[in-house]
Amino acid sequence: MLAESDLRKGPNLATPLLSTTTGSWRLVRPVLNTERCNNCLICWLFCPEGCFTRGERVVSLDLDFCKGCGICVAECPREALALVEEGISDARLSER
Amino acid sequence: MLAESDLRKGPNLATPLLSTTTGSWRLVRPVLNTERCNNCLICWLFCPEGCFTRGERVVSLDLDFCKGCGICVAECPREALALVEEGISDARLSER
Amino acid sequence: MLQIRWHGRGGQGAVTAARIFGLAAAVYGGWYAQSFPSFGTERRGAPVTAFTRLDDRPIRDRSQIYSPDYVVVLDATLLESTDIFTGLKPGGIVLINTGREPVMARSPETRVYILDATRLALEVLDTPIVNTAMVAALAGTTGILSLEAVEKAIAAVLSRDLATRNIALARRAYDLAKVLGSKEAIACDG
Amino acid sequence: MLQIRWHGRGGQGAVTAARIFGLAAAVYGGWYAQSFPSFGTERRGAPVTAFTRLDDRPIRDRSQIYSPDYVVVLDATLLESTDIFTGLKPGGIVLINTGREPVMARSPETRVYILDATRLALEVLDTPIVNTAMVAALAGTTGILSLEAVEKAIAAVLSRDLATRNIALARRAYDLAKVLGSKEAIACDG
Amino acid sequence: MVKIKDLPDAEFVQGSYACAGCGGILAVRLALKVLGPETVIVTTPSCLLGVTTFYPQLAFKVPCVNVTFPSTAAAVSGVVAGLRRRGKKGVKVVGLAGDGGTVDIGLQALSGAVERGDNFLFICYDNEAYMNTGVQRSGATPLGARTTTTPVGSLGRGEERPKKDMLGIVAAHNIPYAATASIGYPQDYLSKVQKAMQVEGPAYIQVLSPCPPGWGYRSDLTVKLARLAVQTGQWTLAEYENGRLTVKEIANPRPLREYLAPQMRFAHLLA
Amino acid sequence: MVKIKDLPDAEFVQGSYACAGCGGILAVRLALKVLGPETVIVTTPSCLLGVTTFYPQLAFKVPCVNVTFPSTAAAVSGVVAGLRRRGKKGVKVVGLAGDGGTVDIGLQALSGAVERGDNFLFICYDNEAYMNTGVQRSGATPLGARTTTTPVGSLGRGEERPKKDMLGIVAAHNIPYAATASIGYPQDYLSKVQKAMQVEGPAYIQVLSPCPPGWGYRSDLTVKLARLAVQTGQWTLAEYENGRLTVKEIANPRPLREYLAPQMRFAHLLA
Amino acid sequence: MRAYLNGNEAVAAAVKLARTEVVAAYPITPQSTIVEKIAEYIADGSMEADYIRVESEHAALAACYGAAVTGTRVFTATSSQGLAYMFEMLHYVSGCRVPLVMAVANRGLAAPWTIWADHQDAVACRDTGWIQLYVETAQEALDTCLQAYKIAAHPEVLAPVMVCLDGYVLSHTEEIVEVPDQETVDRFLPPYRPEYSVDTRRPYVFGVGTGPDLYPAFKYNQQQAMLKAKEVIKEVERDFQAHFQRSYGGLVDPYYCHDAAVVLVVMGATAGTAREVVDELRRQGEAVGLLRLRSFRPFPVEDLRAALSGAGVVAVLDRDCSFGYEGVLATEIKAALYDLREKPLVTGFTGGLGGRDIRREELAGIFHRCLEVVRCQDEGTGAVLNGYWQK
Amino acid sequence: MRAYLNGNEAVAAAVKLARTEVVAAYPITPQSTIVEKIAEYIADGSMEADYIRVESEHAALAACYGAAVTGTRVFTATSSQGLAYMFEMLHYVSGCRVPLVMAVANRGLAAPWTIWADHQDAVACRDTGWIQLYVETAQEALDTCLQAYKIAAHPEVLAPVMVCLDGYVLSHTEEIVEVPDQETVDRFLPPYRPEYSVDTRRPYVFGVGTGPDLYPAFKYNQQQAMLKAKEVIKEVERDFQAHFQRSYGGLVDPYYCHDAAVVLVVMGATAGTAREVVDELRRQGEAVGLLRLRSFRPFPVEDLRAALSGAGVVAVLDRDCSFGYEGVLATEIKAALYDLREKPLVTGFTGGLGGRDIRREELAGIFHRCLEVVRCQDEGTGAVLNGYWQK
Ligand SMILES: Cc1ncc(C[n+]2csc(CCOP(=O)(O)OP(=O)(O)O)c2C)c(N)n1
Ligand SMILES: Cc1ncc(C[n+]2csc(CCOP(=O)(O)OP(=O)(O)O)c2C)c(N)n1
Ligand code: SF4
Ligand code: SF4
Ligand code: SF4
Ligand code: SF4
Ligand code: SF4
Ligand code: SF4
Ligand SMILES: [Mg+2]
Ligand SMILES: [Mg+2]
Repeated sequence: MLAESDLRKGPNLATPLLSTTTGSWRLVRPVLNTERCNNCLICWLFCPEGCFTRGERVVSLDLDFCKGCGICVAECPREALALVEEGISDARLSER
Repeated sequence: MLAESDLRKGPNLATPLLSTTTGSWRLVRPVLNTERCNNCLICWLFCPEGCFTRGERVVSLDLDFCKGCGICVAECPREALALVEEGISDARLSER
Repeated sequence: MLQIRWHGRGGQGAVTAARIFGLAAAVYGGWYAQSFPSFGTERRGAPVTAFTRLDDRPIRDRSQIYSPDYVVVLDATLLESTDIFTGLKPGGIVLINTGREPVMARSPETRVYILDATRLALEVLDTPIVNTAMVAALAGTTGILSLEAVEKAIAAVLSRDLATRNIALARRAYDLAKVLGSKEAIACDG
Repeated sequence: MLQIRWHGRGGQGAVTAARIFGLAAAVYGGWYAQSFPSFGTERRGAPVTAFTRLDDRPIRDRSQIYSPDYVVVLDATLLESTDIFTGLKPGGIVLINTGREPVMARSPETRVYILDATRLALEVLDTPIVNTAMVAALAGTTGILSLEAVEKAIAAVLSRDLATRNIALARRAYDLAKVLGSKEAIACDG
Repeated sequence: MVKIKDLPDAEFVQGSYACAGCGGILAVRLALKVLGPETVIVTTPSCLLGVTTFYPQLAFKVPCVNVTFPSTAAAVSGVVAGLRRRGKKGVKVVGLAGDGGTVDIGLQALSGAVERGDNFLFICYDNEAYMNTGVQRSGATPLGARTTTTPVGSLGRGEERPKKDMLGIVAAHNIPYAATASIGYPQDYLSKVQKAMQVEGPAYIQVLSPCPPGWGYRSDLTVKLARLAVQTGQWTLAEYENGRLTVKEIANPRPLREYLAPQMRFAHLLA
Repeated sequence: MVKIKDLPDAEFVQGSYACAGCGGILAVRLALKVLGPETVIVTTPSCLLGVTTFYPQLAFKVPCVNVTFPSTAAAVSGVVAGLRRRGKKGVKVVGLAGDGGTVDIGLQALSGAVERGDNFLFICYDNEAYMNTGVQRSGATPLGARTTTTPVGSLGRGEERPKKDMLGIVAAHNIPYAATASIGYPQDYLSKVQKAMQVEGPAYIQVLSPCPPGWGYRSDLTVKLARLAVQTGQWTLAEYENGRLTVKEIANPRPLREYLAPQMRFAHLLA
Repeated sequence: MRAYLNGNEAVAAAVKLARTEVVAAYPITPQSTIVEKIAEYIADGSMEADYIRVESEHAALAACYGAAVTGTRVFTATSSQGLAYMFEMLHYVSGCRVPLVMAVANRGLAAPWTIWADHQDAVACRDTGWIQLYVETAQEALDTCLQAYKIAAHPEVLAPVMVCLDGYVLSHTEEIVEVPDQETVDRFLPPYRPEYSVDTRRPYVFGVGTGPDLYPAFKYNQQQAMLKAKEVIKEVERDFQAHFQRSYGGLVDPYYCHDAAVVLVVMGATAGTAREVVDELRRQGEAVGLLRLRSFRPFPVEDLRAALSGAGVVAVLDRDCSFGYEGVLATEIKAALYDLREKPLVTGFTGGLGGRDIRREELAGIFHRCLEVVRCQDEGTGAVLNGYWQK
Repeated sequence: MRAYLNGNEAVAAAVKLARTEVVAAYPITPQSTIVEKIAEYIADGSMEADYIRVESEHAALAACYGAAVTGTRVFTATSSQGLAYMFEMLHYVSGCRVPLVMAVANRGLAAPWTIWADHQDAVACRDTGWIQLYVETAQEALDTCLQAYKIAAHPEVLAPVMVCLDGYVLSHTEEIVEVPDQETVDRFLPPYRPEYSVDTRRPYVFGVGTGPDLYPAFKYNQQQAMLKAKEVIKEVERDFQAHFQRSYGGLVDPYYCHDAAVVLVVMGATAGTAREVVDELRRQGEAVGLLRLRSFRPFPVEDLRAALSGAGVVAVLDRDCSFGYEGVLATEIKAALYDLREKPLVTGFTGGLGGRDIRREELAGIFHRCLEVVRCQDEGTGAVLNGYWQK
């Protein structure tokens, strides 16, 4: 909740200010196979949520904001990424 | 003045409706020398107030709306038009 | 008055579920009804709620629903981030679409039912859209609406082609749920 | 309080005349003053009016001027289409720029003066702009402002070059008008 | 090609309160000779509205729908739709605005109407500033021109930006017909009005219409300056049709000075 | 040419409430990688404002000035002037709007700002409809697309008018730099952002940013469709610089169907 | 026909039934679904009309104006920012005496940005010369739109009408709506063909300019017509009642007011909730009542006086604020009661801003506070209520 | 320095003296000469500022807003249609708590078209969260603009201020104006540097969106700030008086009110004419007084109560009309006096619309009518006045 003093100066608020991560929106989740990854950075570039971090040899993945859109999976040229249903290990939903 | 019934329907009024002619604005006045006119219609075309009427042989001039702008005089290729000071016959002002 | 809260995610059809239920009740079920979305700016994937009110006299109350009699959850993954029990009336019913472990009710008075509507939907519709199934399931569990009313409402809201298949789904869900409703506590697996 | 109405045509500087007179009075003449245009949408050539109010105490009245003490006419052709005498106070003064026939006053109490300011202006400025001449002429005729005040006001309002020549014009008009003012009735020909 | 001789005697606007020598009213008078009595004017605040539709001086002889400054072309769309609904075929709907009402505050509405493909003609009479409010600059004011909001002083050098290319903008909308014209070239202008009127869908004409007080020149020079603008290359007579732009070439352009010198608004450039 | 490898690690927008797979937020995320932290965003109602600046979810890491829908570019001019007065050099001011906020209700303000020659970059993320309000048609909706205001029915055949050529319109303003881009071609897009940012004066980029719910497709196809649009000739990668327009040629265009088929908004065209 | 529609769908149904000929609108939440529905009707051939897809709300109203002066029946709809962006045109079309009908799905105004209901958007337009009718239900939204066409075009009124429905709470809430049949509507509402319209054989200038001599007279007539509209609204409701057997009280809609010690005044959907609260309190023996203001413009001074003169306390709930003064209804109701010899205490409450829910408990709280004041007054202590702001 | 300026020139002088940094405006009669003068100052190097030549008024205010959030002092000016076209932005900047100053050269609204003064344009914007100060003279216009900057930026106010001057009657009327020197102004008005502004090291979102939970609180604070402004306006005037030895009464400017049986309430330049009439009638022994409302927003309820409670009749002259109700001042003053135990009769007069001149005889006529009512009341007949409309 905002402090009284913030309210007084109107709807002008310091940013960023994130009350929630959006990871909970996810029904499916990308999983990275570091074996296959060749660090081409395509996923890093195309992830709308900025979930990937560049590494020395492979990218890594932080799912706090991942909404499970599947773009990274669709774009990865090496099939190093796959979608699995959130919470379980089978990938039923990702088959649709 | 408008009738009560006109006022009732708001500022939507039949047109044209001219309370005054604009001839009185004039300080100088064009005079036509029918001798020189060859009916080329340039004055008729260019007069912003539509003061000229086309005739068989020459144009004629109705000064009700003439504001004395001098365009007809300036454009007449035959010098068939001249400006004179309104009310008197000398053309002092037209010389400026 | 009966108040229902529908939980889903943006795009899953919770709002339509609330409407179909209301329509079934109001036009084909002999109730007065009112339904409305959660008035949010939610995008696809974000948790959303929707509401249906039923009564046997005209409904004039326009305030939000804080104490539902029934809660329907279209997507069990919501259980992690949302407190679906909030405000639930004592003795209220919770109906959850899940194929997994049953959920623990917050209070002993609450009856929680689960149903694997996703599986049903995949079977019947070939896509995991469960809203009509859950509408029918609520009707069946609680007995407040006939299957016929639900079917008519589906036919009125969805396009012809979609309606036919969703009615088939609704039927299956309704029948399963009727059995559920007659049970005491948690039952499962359609 | 003294109220002045200025008549001219759009583009002839009647509004500026009203202002210069007011400025001369207010800043250089020891009066309180107020000046304003006729608030119209008039275009060049159309008859316009402007007003100046003088008083020896602050002027608070904001209504229009209906009964001027003085009327100044910058262009005699206006006499045909405009009733310049409207509302003129009994005993009021009318000052007209014309080189032609004197004008008949409406009432015996009215004093009408004429002055060929156009000729003067053409002589001094080489263009028939008479507003500063008429300002000076009114000052001279009525004696309510000194020539010095008028000169300073002209200098303040016009650009340097224009001012010099207009001051010369004003001087001539003022001197002529002073003579006028001392006469009983209509006098003329600067 | 319009034949001057064939233009009707009738005047469809007369008795306006425009200044003596107003190029704008001349532009409208001429256009209406081609458009004829089966025309509806839709217009907006500008000198034109001020001088033609201020009771008790209503100077149009055709219906005239006045609307607010930002939305001329939107009202045009409404009139077009309404007349269609009423089954009134063959009535031309003509939006009429000054340059300010076209290239600045009215641009969006015009863009919308052109995009909708409504059947109308929009005439912008261009006097290169906001004249009705006292000669402030508009998007159509040419580089260097002095206006009351682009004054000349120790730092001010008149208008600092080039004139907005409205023909180009309208052409980018893929409009069926658009043209520039000048009241100095009436034959050309009126032929364009005629073409525009016959085209299916939207058409646009921007006609240079000098303004004696706004530009600071003697009123009898209006037509001369409208010609000189073209002859000195300060205004082009262009036409956009079937996706192609054609520009009338000026064989021997006259010296710019001839155009600038009579105008007070450019005096500082020549000083 | 921007090198992907050289882009910074830092994210300047993160945690938005955009839909999964939103092309718009990706367009903005990428642009900010090039623009960097010394950037001020000026934005307007649209999905973007809704998903990034709705308390308690404020997703930008750079200053963001929200303004009303019709006046994005006008506020840009104000920010530019204000920063100049405050002596803040080197801060880039970036107007950011959806297609509706650019080609319809925001067109006039943009035209004004470009005309003034202010130093700013305007990015239009183009998802070809009013998404924030529920997928109504905009001036940028392509011919034939179904939206909620261009429904398909016994008489309705989707959008009836071709897409407004905003690049052409902006180019007609004689803008120093303008370009179209697609999030499917990030190298091209980001190089254009960089160029635009370096240019003196106004610059404009319109970037195709597919929208899963608005277009009706599965969220993982966003980048694919952004590429297919170009490959099938439905979107061109063009650049307007020094008064010249260059368009990236597509050697072997792919069949249109590949682009249309995955999208519900075109389903009736293929039926 | 018994249907299950939300407020926006009900409005769209009315627009179709009224045989509206031209529609121009621009999307904005929560109004959009009205015109989406209309677009659908046109696309499926069930409604014959021109839909002008404008680029802004200012243009929407200008297009409607253009169509209206040609003599066609027109419609537009908007909310919040869109209504504000039309503001210049609002004054213009009313000044031109053009009988337009517009639905406003009420929503608060930015800043801060909100998409939820309050009445600030429409209330802030109360001087524009538009009739403003606020509805309580989807049914009333439909019925009022039909009435609006008839009121607006009444030759002694000639004023545009805004039909205001609370965003979401009405616009997006489904309920049972009786949709009248086309024949009855046709009997109730004849086609719109005005006395004069754009006609090359009888040319008019629409919207002339005029000077200080005549301007006041035009405005006087506009004001007289708006005052006359009070009668016409009632008359049209009687007529509506005769055709459709439904009515809403005309200008004001009192509920247990006659013997109430405390009367709550509200506009819009909140009235429904308040009715429940009144019933509850009446059951508890409290003399409370409700007055729903249906016509905000024209402002029903006489009806308010009649309905409120007997109360001890009038509690006014404003979903708006005239910043630097107070809630607008509170001000205006005080003024309306000013000349009464015996007047109730009037006290303002501000709530429901930016979509804040108004709960039964809160309304009951207002009644209780006011009842207490009445009791104190009876005991002669004369406590004064201070307006309460729902934060 | 004793100068001879019209109201618009006086405003321009103030804007320059205030060291305004960014100006954005669009031309409209009768406002234009304000910004033309400013353009001239900038062109001749006597004022250092950016002049943004916008393409509309909506854009003008948006540009001002953009500049203001960077922490610069800004100014705009408009009239009538221009103000109406800004309406959306008016709410926006006040909601964003941006301390802008705008001069409004008041003019009536179309339709019918007029370019002449009345108060409809600004009065119709009274809910927008702007402070509105109406001036009587060119001097007051200058002085009030200087005060406005200080009021607007007061940390407990943070609200934009409109300085309203009657079109033509003030804007185009020259009179004696004492122009203060720059040093004194600099002492009175320090540079504007707000607590936070656009800064890449401390990023802010200006104008966030927010839900039903918080929106009311933001609006509550805005309303509190507007109410607080009543004190601040008075405080700034005292401060101004100390620096410049001139003052205008703060919120209200009473003239012979204390013992008046009839008080006339007006805004703007009409007060000057009314003073003459009051003097005249006082000379004739009539107990009449004048109350000039200087601050229309915030509305000075307390000051009005204090000044008017003793009167028998309060005659309110409105140069505006809330169509379908009555003159706005009349309504609001009645509401302000509602809680008084002994209250005057309040009666509204509507006049001066679209530039109609308000003559001394007419004001005297109003006084006489009201005096008669007072006499009748004394005799116990209690005649009631009906509002009179100057046609
Ligand atoms: C919203 C709005 N802003 C400003 C005005 C004031 N205004 C009326 S006419 C005009 C200038 C018109 O200029 P232009 O369109 O070029 O026509 P011109 O007068 O030059 O012929 C302006 C600024 C207005 N009527 N409405
Ligand atoms: C004056 C005004 N009219 C309408 C709206 C409602 N509105 C908000 S966002 C939006 C659509 C934005 O479309 P676009 O600019 O294409 O962005 P998108 O949402 O598609 O990303 C609309 C119509 C508004 N905020 N202000
Ligand atoms: S796209 Fe695939 S291969 Fe490339 S970096 Fe990402 S995971 Fe690795
Ligand atoms: S699924 Fe989408 S959001 Fe998640 S990491 Fe991949 S691209 Fe990013
Ligand atoms: S321009 Fe001269 S020659 Fe030609 S018609 Fe006129 S008067 Fe005659
Ligand atoms: S002087 Fe001007 S107005 Fe008179 S006739 Fe000649 S062209 Fe026409
Ligand atoms: S100012 Fe110019 S455009 Fe306006 S009427 Fe006069 S000449 Fe015509
Ligand atoms: S609706 Fe489309 S544009 Fe809006 S957030 Fe979702 S994907 Fe992005
Ligand atoms: Mg112009
Ligand atoms: Mg979009």
